[in-house]
Amino acid sequence: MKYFEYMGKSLFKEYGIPVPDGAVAETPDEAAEITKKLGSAVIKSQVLTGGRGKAGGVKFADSPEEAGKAAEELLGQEIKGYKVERVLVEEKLNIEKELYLAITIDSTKKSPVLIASTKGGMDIEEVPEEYIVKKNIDVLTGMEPFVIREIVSELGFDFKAETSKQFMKIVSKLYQAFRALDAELMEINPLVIADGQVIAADAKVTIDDCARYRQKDLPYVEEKTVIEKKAAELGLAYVELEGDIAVMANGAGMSMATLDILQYYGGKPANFLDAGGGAGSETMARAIELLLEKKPRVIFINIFGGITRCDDVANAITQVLGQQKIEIPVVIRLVGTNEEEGRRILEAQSLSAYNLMHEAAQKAVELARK
Amino acid sequence: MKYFEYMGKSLFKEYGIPVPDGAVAETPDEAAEITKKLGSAVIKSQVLTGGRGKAGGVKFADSPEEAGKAAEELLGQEIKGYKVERVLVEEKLNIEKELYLAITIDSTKKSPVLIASTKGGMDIEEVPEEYIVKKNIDVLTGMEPFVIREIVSELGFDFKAETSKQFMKIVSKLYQAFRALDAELMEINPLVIADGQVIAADAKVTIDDCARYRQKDLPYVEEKTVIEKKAAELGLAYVELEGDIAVMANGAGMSMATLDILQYYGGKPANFLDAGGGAGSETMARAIELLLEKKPRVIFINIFGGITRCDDVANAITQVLGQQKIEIPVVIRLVGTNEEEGRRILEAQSLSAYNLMHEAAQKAVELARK
Amino acid sequence: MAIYVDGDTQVLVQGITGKQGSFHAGQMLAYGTKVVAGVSPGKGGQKVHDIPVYDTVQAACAEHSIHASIIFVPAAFAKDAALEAFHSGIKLVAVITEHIPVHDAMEIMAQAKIHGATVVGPNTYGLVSSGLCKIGIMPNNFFKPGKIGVVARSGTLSYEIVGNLLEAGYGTSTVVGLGGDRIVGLSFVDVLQEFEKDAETEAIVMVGEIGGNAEEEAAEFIKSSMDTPVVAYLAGKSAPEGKRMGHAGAIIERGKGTFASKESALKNAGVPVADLPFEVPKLLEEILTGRRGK
Amino acid sequence: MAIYVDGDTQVLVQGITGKQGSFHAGQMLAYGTKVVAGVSPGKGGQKVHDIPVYDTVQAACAEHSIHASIIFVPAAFAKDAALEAFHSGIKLVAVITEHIPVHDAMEIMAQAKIHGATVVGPNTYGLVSSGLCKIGIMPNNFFKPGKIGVVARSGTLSYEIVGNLLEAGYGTSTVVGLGGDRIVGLSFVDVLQEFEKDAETEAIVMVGEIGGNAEEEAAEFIKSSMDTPVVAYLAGKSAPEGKRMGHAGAIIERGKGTFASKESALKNAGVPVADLPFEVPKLLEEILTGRRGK
Repeated sequence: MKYFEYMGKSLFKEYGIPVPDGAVAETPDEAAEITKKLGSAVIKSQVLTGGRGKAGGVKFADSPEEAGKAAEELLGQEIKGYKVERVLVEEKLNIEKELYLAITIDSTKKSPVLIASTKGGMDIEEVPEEYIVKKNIDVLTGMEPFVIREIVSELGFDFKAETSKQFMKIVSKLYQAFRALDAELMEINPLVIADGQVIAADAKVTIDDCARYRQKDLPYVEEKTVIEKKAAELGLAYVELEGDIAVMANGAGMSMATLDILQYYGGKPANFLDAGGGAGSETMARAIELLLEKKPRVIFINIFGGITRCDDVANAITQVLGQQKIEIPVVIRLVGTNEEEGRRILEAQSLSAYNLMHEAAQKAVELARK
Repeated sequence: MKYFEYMGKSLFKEYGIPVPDGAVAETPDEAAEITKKLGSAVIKSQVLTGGRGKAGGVKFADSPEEAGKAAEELLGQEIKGYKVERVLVEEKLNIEKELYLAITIDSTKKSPVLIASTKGGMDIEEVPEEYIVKKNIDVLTGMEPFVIREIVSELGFDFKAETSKQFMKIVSKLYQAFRALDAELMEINPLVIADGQVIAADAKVTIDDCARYRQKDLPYVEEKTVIEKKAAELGLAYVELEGDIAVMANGAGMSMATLDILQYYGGKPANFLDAGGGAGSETMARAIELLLEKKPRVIFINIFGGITRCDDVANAITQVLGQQKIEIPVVIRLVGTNEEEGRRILEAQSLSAYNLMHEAAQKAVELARK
Repeated sequence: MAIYVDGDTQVLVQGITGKQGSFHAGQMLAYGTKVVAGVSPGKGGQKVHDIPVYDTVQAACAEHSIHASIIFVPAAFAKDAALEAFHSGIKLVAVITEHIPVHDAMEIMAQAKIHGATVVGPNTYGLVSSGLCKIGIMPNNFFKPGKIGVVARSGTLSYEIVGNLLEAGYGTSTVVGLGGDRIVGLSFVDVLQEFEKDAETEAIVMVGEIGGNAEEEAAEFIKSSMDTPVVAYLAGKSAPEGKRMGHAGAIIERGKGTFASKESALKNAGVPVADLPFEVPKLLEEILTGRRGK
Repeated sequence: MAIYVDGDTQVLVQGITGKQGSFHAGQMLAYGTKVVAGVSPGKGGQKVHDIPVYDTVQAACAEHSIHASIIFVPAAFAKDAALEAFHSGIKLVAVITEHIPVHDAMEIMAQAKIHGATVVGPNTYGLVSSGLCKIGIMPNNFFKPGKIGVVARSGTLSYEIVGNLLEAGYGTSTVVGLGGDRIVGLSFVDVLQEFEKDAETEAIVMVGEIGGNAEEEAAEFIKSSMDTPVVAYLAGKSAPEGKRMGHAGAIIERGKGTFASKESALKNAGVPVADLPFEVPKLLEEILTGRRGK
């Protein structure tokens, strides 16, 4: 789950990482009001995407009036498809230097990795390798002081500088927050030096969805469409797409392959829906109902039972078909765990299932063209 | 540093380990007052030694009057040489079962070790081996839930019993406290089951003196004599003994060997004083002054310089002798780091030093006999 | 022959009294796996499919010689179950559980390294040395002995491929599911390395998907260090950029881990890449015929 | 020959710009130790006795091949310094620092095990392979090459013994200070094991003291597994029971770790125990003569 900048900064503040003075505003009046205290201000659109500066999403104001005007221009605008519903109004910083600091997950090394650079403010991928310090952190021992010293040394900072000491504290606290909050990413770009103070001028925070059960104090940010949200409530992964063939498969890889094969035969999938992970027949019945909400031309159910049982799938299908009249064709492919029983359940309702995925996919594409 | 039971219990309470209702009293009136709320009470002498029950240090009272009387009897008494200055007044528990639970340091395995037994209430060494569960804890990962389950399983507890669940929580919290507070020992004997509740009926807590710098919130308990305290303030280890030869040596082993050799030759050491660890000449001068406070017949200084430098020792001796007139003989043995310089400093004040420890010791014993 | 597990492997099921655990313990037994014990705290003394259940792994290990464990416990308790297995000296642990917090997964892997244990998963269907030992949740009937090794990130997609192979007359030596999460115990390279050492694996099918760079690393390893031929299938060609497709690992970000980059890396390493799952046997046939012709 | 360190051992000094660090770096150099680098955060680029100083161990290791480190940093930072050394791959770390919290010491030892490092100390004078390499704070002039191995818990007491040996014409092969704390890296058994393998160590002097059970364990090991003769001295015979004598390890509790139990265990293992330090050479002479006579 991605957080808006203002939320990330509020978490930073909680963990003792300095952030600029400021507050979030939902109206131009609020923005003007906040600016009264700040004097002059930066007005930053709050959207869950990067590159907002280049897209005109950040404005400057030297008075409350200007701030109100800037907020008015920004609020309601779309930036890369995301609507601006809030702006963050912050003090202008007298920036001397821009650094980059982030902690994220390194899949290859299977550990947290800290990335830091003296060339902040730009996309970290555009910074030449020699300016980037990458440090894998031992997840069992954490951000030990010596690791921070190694980072400072590798960055070429002066150990005795007051700003180095502040930087070291920020690294320690950022890691603390990263671990305590089950973060997938905590990025500060730029981390600025302004008037001798090291301050997080931006905040990108992503929290692990799987850890939500133990992070109950964290705010929830809605990134999903209505249907995606309903799917999430069922514990299923759903992504809306543009086509007309509604798809339910099990397993992320299998679901992707299902889309691939439909597209290969010229079909257009309406969604990605992974019903994997041993969802019971009740959940799957709800999932099939979800598929209907987008009014597709065909429903394609492609199940290779493993932890998912074919009898559960068959029961789900017959349950939905028994409850509501469905006008569109349902193409079923069903093999794997408890396959025979699944087929028996379908046959009892005069339904049949394919054996081969590509034959079923071809049939679904064909029906969608009619 | 050892804690009184009431202090240990207050720490337990802080960490969520259930303890009996009650409070500490320094007068019979206070004890009576506390008992008013409790109805009937146990009055327990607060001393830094075990076996207080057998020594008559625990009494029962069924009314405030009885409690006052019991407290009056206990307060001021001596138990194994320790004066009772406070009593802990607690609710009487309806004890169904007594368990033993402790966490301490295992020097051989270099890790914390949990010791538990279903035979609580007595000296753990008297409990047959088969009733004792010993579990070394990985200090890096801590008291993981599975370790607690292993303990419960080894103790033969019923997993589903409500008291087992309470016990598991107590184990977890005790370890948490043990680690967070830099404890050397946290012992609950007995840990009782009373009216279906698992409660710490006693508390023995010892905190690592070396960690005091980072445990500033913990109370300080005075176990030392006046001189021992002064030595501790100088960062030196001092133990009062009964003899008449005041001893300063460096290194604990060397200091012990010095006492051994004095005793071997028929002498009686007045103290143990380890001036090791690179104490400077100023500190050592203070240490020598301490030795004089007990009015010994001889002072024996036995230094083998390593991290301790002989010149520092010589300077300390000449400084003290220069400041005050000392009536008793000072026998010096001085070898090791910067030995030549040390001897030169002594010689400048017409002092001399032995080379061999046993010769010096013999001399000291001889002088003490005069 | 096979890799990781064989007919002598004795298996523990952690979470054996749960719905999934008991069902799949039965399925594993039916497959012929030597499931010798199960663990479920508080259920010690019970039996599931005649398998004795213990309260702790330690207690199970005291009674049985256990070589591998399979974990079915819920996500919130999976880390603890894995550590429990490591601490009792079990050297192969398959974690079926999905939705394990990524920080827990990192801790599991760090501990596995300290204890010298191999972790399959999490969020995996497990692994099976066909005809010998199945430690996982895959349907029994598709895994027949043969000479093709299979390694995949995704579960059902492997079944699909394995089903296609079987249809074409190819049995499998060992089939390993790496798991769909961002942090998993085994990489393609780890498993390819084992297959390369296995004399009876004649060819390998690698089933990748978009996201991460494990396929690119595998391509490099194949190019530099492998003699056994490899055929690949990659899922996610049609996935729109930036959309998350269920797996944390399957996020397309910053142009890395795209279908194109994986496909070109593999082709560059001499690995034929199938367009559709059912084409895999054909590519395999071609590469094996080519080999035999040499 | 010698154990743990020899003339090729290249040494790092952590905390080299402090009072003790710089003094003993000089003393070690004077002894002939190859002190190749020092570390002191914020002092990188300076020199101490012409030894280059770095900000981090990592930076020092990038420039030098370092085999061992000696730590002089204050107690509150000693754990971090030790972990830093381990993480940079240094396999022998002598921790001179005293008063390290016992919980920190436990963490140091747990990490050392993971990294395969040997820790001498904490609260030790270090170790010296006489004439070859001194990593410690012992006075230089007492450690002359010879064939007697010495292992001790206490520092100055070892010097005393080594001085007596020298007086009697015995040089030392390696002298190891285990350290006076409750948790230390090496036990008597660990060091005896090394001495037993060392062809040039003809006899061993073991200097124990009351508290703990390390001497008892050593006695058992000597009895079961050693051929090299051992002579012992034990301090603390006169210590009153229950009084703490400076070392956390030297608490007499519950009748364990007493002088009597240690003495009888050692004698039972055929180890002569000296009453006074200066008697050690005589016992050594006797045991060696006996051997040679065989």
